[in-house]
Amino acid sequence: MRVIVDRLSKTYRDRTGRELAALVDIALRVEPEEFVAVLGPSGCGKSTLLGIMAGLLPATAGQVFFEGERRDGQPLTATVFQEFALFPWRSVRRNVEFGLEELGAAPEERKECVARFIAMTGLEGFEDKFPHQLSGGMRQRVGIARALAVDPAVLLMDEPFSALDAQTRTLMMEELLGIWERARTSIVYVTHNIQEAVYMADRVVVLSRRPGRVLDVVPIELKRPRHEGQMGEPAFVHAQERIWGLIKTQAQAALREGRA
Amino acid sequence: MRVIVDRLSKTYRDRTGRELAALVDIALRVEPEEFVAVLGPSGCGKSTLLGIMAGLLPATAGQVFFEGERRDGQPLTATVFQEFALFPWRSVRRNVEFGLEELGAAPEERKECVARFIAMTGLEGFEDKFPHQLSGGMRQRVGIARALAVDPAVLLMDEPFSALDAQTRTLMMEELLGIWERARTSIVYVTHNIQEAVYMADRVVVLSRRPGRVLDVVPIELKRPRHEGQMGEPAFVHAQERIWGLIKTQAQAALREGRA
Amino acid sequence: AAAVLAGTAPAHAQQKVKVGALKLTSSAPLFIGVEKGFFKEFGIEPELVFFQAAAPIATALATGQLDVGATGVTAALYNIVLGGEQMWIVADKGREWPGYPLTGIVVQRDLYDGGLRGIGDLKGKRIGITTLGSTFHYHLGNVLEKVGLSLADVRVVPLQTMPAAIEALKGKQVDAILLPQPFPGVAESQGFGKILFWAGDLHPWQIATVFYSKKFAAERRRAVDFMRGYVKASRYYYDAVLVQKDGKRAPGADYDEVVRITAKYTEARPEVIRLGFPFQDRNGRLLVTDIERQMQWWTQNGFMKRTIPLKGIVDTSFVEEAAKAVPEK
Amino acid sequence: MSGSSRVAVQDRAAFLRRPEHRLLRVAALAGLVVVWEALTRVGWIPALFLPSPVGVLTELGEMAASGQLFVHLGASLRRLLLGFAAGGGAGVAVGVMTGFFSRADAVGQPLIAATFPIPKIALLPLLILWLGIGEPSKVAVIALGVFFPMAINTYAGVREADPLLVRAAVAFGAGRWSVIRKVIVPSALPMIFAGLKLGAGTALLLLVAAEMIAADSGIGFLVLHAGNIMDTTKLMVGIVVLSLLGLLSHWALACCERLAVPWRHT
Amino acid sequence: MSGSSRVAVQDRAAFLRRPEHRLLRVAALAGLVVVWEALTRVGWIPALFLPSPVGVLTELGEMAASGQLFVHLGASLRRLLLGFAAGGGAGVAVGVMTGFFSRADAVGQPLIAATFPIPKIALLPLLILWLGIGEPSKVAVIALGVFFPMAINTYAGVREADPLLVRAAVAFGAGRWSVIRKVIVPSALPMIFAGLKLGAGTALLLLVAAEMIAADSGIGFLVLHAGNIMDTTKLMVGIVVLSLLGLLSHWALACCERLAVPWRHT
Ligand SMILES: Nc1ncnc2c1ncn2[C@@H]1O[C@H](COP(=O)(O)OP(=O)(O)OP(=O)(O)O)[C@@H](O)[C@H]1O
Ligand SMILES: Nc1ncnc2c1ncn2[C@@H]1O[C@H](COP(=O)(O)OP(=O)(O)OP(=O)(O)O)[C@@H](O)[C@H]1O
Ligand SMILES: [Mg+2]
Ligand SMILES: [Mg+2]
Repeated sequence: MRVIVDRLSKTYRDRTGRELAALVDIALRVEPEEFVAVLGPSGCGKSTLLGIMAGLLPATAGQVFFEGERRDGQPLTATVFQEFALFPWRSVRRNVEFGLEELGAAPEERKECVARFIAMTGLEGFEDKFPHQLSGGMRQRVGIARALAVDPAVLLMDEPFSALDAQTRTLMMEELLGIWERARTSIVYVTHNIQEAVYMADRVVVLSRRPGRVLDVVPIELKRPRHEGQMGEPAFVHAQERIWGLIKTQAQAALREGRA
Repeated sequence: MRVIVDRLSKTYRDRTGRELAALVDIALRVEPEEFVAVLGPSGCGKSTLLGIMAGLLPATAGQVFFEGERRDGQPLTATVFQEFALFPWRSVRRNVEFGLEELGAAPEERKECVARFIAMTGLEGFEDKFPHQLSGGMRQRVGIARALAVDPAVLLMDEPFSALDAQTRTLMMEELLGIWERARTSIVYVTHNIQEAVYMADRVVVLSRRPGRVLDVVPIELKRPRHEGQMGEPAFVHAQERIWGLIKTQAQAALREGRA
Repeated sequence: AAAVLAGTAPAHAQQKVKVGALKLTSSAPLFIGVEKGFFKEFGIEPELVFFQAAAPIATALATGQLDVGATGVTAALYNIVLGGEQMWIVADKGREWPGYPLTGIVVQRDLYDGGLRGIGDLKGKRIGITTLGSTFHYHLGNVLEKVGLSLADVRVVPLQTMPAAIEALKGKQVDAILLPQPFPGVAESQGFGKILFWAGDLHPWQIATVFYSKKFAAERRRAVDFMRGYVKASRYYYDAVLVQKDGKRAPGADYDEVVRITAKYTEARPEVIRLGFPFQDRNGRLLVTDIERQMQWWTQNGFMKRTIPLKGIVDTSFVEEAAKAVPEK
Repeated sequence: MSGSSRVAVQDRAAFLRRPEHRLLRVAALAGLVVVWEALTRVGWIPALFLPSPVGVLTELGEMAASGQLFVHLGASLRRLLLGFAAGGGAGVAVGVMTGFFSRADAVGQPLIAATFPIPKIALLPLLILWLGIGEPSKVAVIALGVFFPMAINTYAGVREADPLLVRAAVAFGAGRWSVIRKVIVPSALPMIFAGLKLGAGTALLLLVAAEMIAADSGIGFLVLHAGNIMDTTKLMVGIVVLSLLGLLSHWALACCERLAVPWRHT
Repeated sequence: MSGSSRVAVQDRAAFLRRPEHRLLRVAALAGLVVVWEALTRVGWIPALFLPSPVGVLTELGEMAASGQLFVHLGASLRRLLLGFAAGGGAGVAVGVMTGFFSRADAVGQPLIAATFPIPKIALLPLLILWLGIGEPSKVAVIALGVFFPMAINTYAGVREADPLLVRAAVAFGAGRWSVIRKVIVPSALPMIFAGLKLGAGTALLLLVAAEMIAADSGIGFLVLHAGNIMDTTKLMVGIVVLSLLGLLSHWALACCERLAVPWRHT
């Protein structure tokens, strides 16, 4: 499905009535089956953008549309959260099942579907464990399985691997690409890691410091399936440098002001 | 001060009596004013090792010694935690003051010292904010200021920047090196990021998968002060590749077994 | 004759009469009436409903949850009627009476030994009772008035429960207490208290009565039938435990049975029960004038806003009719 | 709803937002009074059992005018404050000790569970024996009542304290008392405040029991005495005053909480 | 301690560890009985007011042998369970509603604060009026007592639920009822259990008040009646049984909690 973000703005208002502009006039498109990374410094409004796309936050101005074919009962979006956001009182199986329950799927259907995504995310043997019994990497697999299980038109991922250690992250990124090749949904992937964004995405949307505006959209001209070897290719290095150029001054200024 | 870790082993025992070996026979030394990185896959016992050094966990076998000159009232260690572990009910100033209070420092002395480290870590203007009002980067500065303020013989850092975004992390690493040049304590720095370890440390101790053993100790032959440019130097790349070689098979095996 | 009478009331025979009472010795006539089947003889099937305090009995009666109540008359009862909830005082259920130890005035042993012997000596003393507005409060006031004092001349200390009151006496927190048996006996046998007088010797009065709810009183036949059983039980009770000869108690033939029945219902030890069977009229007749005096006293002392005309609260016609109808053995 | 189409994203989390509804807050209480008045008007409940608000207000006015009300109020407030302070303090102390020290836990928890259900009224004789019939025994009844909710809630709060923060404190040299004072107690504050709210209610509730002991003034005495002589209007005045005190203490505690736990309310 | 030296690291967090002390748990209760026996032996408290444990145990044995005890126990347990279920259920429901819906909060919180301090004994006339003198009014007294701690604690628990998890649930299509059932209630469970423990104690405490209304069996009745006829040994038996019920319910709730909140106890 195609996602159209149409001149979206978001201003937070706190209890005392003070206003804080988080996003200003964001316009972007995600084509069907496209992998778009959203990159920007801390606090620029990435999570806010994803929240609005997921219908978890009201926009102040503008709108988000979804366009295209949709199957019966298929949800528009499903989200993978940075902090995993698994339900501690549910086993792995029941966490993965959650979205299906809410969609009202029949028990057998749920069971079958859960089994498929547990297998796809390499969680076999952990079905009856609780989240606190799993390592970070395993937890985020549960988060991904939960999101994929509802078969969303668009998968929203908010820094899904940033709480993982470097080795696990590298391996999980590869796996996610593998899963995506099979599942073929559109993905909006929020990150602040440039390498990660370039390695995974078809296009990288670079946001400015708060209030977030679109600085640039960088297309990544690398063949798929991607592999570690491509990180040395000029297209890769070029994209990376171009993005770092856009970001660097922003990040330094932010740090100086104590925001990062 | 010199730290001597002497054939240290740690076995956890849970409520049901099951045993779990976390560390086996760890031996290592940290020379005065040395910056040692401890690197290993998730769950290999890095935090356990640091906890024993900090006196927060009892060892099952072996011991940790501190050797050398120590000033009156100087604590052996201070720790910077991955999750910051700031006290939410204390302002920045009072968080930094915490260790000094426990050492029984006089109020004026405390005030002066707090002011110095707040300045050193770039926290001026945020003294009266509470942790929840700060961004991740600012929070970890408070964590570092709190640890430095007690002037420990050895500074223990447990993945201090892994919860920060990539840009902030890079900048904070540079700053930490700057602070360390000035403060000149020994540092034990736990990380799972190879680049980070090589960039910062004098030596990198590589641990195996659980149960953690010392796989190798890699000396980093790079001049100080370090800068980003050195990342291209053969010594840097060589060290990085050597460590990745030690780690890679371990990480993959771990992931296959669902531990990471 | 009893059988005939019972046969005349088959219409009501099935319906139970709910009687609210306390599980105390003073309810002995009711226990006897039930246990010996005196009510049944008149086609009444009473169902005893036990309460732990007098107030809920009056409430339950006023709301029609009970047909009959049998407990002490307190300011609360009068105020309920004053508040517009009609009920009728119909018969005697216990009196403070000379020669029948029930409520005792107990003073601290030390004070007694120090010469406190008369009611007049209580002036300025702290006197423990259960609650203000209780029968004890009324009683104390009247006893004091006998010697020209008033409640204002002593300090009345409300202690709520009887164990608390006796504890206060023992701990010398109060100088005297006014409590019913077995408490005075216990105080004296433990040595910290001395029974100065039995209050009934100084001021006889109608301490407890039987009341009818408005609804039950309107069912004239059943109300009278109930009263017949009650009169019969009262006589039995009187003859068994209340008869005196030359100022001495003269236990009747059924004394032990009454003790046994009372013990069964109150679950108290027989020794304790023997200490105090309250006096009650042999035919259950009320001291009507005393009711009026009580209301006047409560009104004077600020516990009632005004008195109730006697005909608005007392109806002796039931007991009179019953007393005539029940033949003597 | 299969097929091609254009759908705008809906805000699905609207039901989570919590506006303040200040007006409703007042309306609720006003509503209570209206329902009460209606109940008495309709005549379902005889005036004896539930006097009308108007009657109660009149009586309240009279009692205030004669100064009688303030005598009662003053006497009760003293007892409440002392009892609340003593019971609350002891409850927090015991809750912290049993929550923190496993030995204290082993000793304290069974004792608390065993003594909590002992009816306070059954203890009155013992209290009179030990503390007399003056103020101490009255204060003790209230303190006893406040003690249990405070101890139980504080215990739960202590057991929930973040172990990471405790370890951090120890890493910086904090001993057990420092840990308790600087980590455990602040962590447990939200639960302690829930306990305080419960305790305030319980204290008011127990005022009646406390003033069973030889009191001749106080709101509890008023309620008790009016109940004893079935003067239901006065009884209602007492209950209304207790309710108002309940509201007041709830509000005061909510304010205190906002001040004492600033890190959770922004 | 300046100068060069070799120092071994000490484990500074030893005081944080919590061994189980099973023995101590039993010893504490045994100690209580010993102190009690000693108190009666020394004679500070006359046997009349505090009978010796031996005497109480003998009486308890006799009452058990005659079956009388079980009649009382059975009657009370029925009331307790019904009242606890009704009050607890209502308390959780109201706590969840007021914690979740801001409108319900605005209406409910002031009403709860205002009605909590109303002494249950003052409500007896109304309860008799509405519910009669049978079981319903007794159960209602207990339910009322359990309701408040449950409502207040549940409210606090709901307000503490992690907003992230709530958002996650909504992101997966959960509506308000799903959120409440699947996120809010499980999150509030620890607080709900603290409330249940309080509620269990309160229920036992109120048994005495409940059985003031036309009861002729039950532990509360036993306590009241024994006090009236000055049978202090029986009174003590009643209190001991209440205590044991308190211990039992506490232990049962702790077990339930371990089962119901498995994710926090490993
Ligand atoms: N509920 C809120 N009320 C007020 N301000 C908010 C709220 N949520 C977020 N903000 C502010 O809006 C800005 C954008 O927040 P957001 O979380 O979207 O940033 P982000 O790009 O996801 O940052 P990060 O990389 O740290 O996750 C920040 O400055 C933040 O402080
Ligand atoms: N209290 C405990 N009881 C039992 N096992 C524990 C305990 N703490 C840690 N472990 C186990 O010991 C092993 C080492 O844990 P540790 O936290 O030291 O690893 P780590 O290297 O710091 O991992 P990470 O990179 O994820 O922080 C892990 O397998 C962990 O599950
Ligand atoms: Mg974010
Ligand atoms: Mg770790």
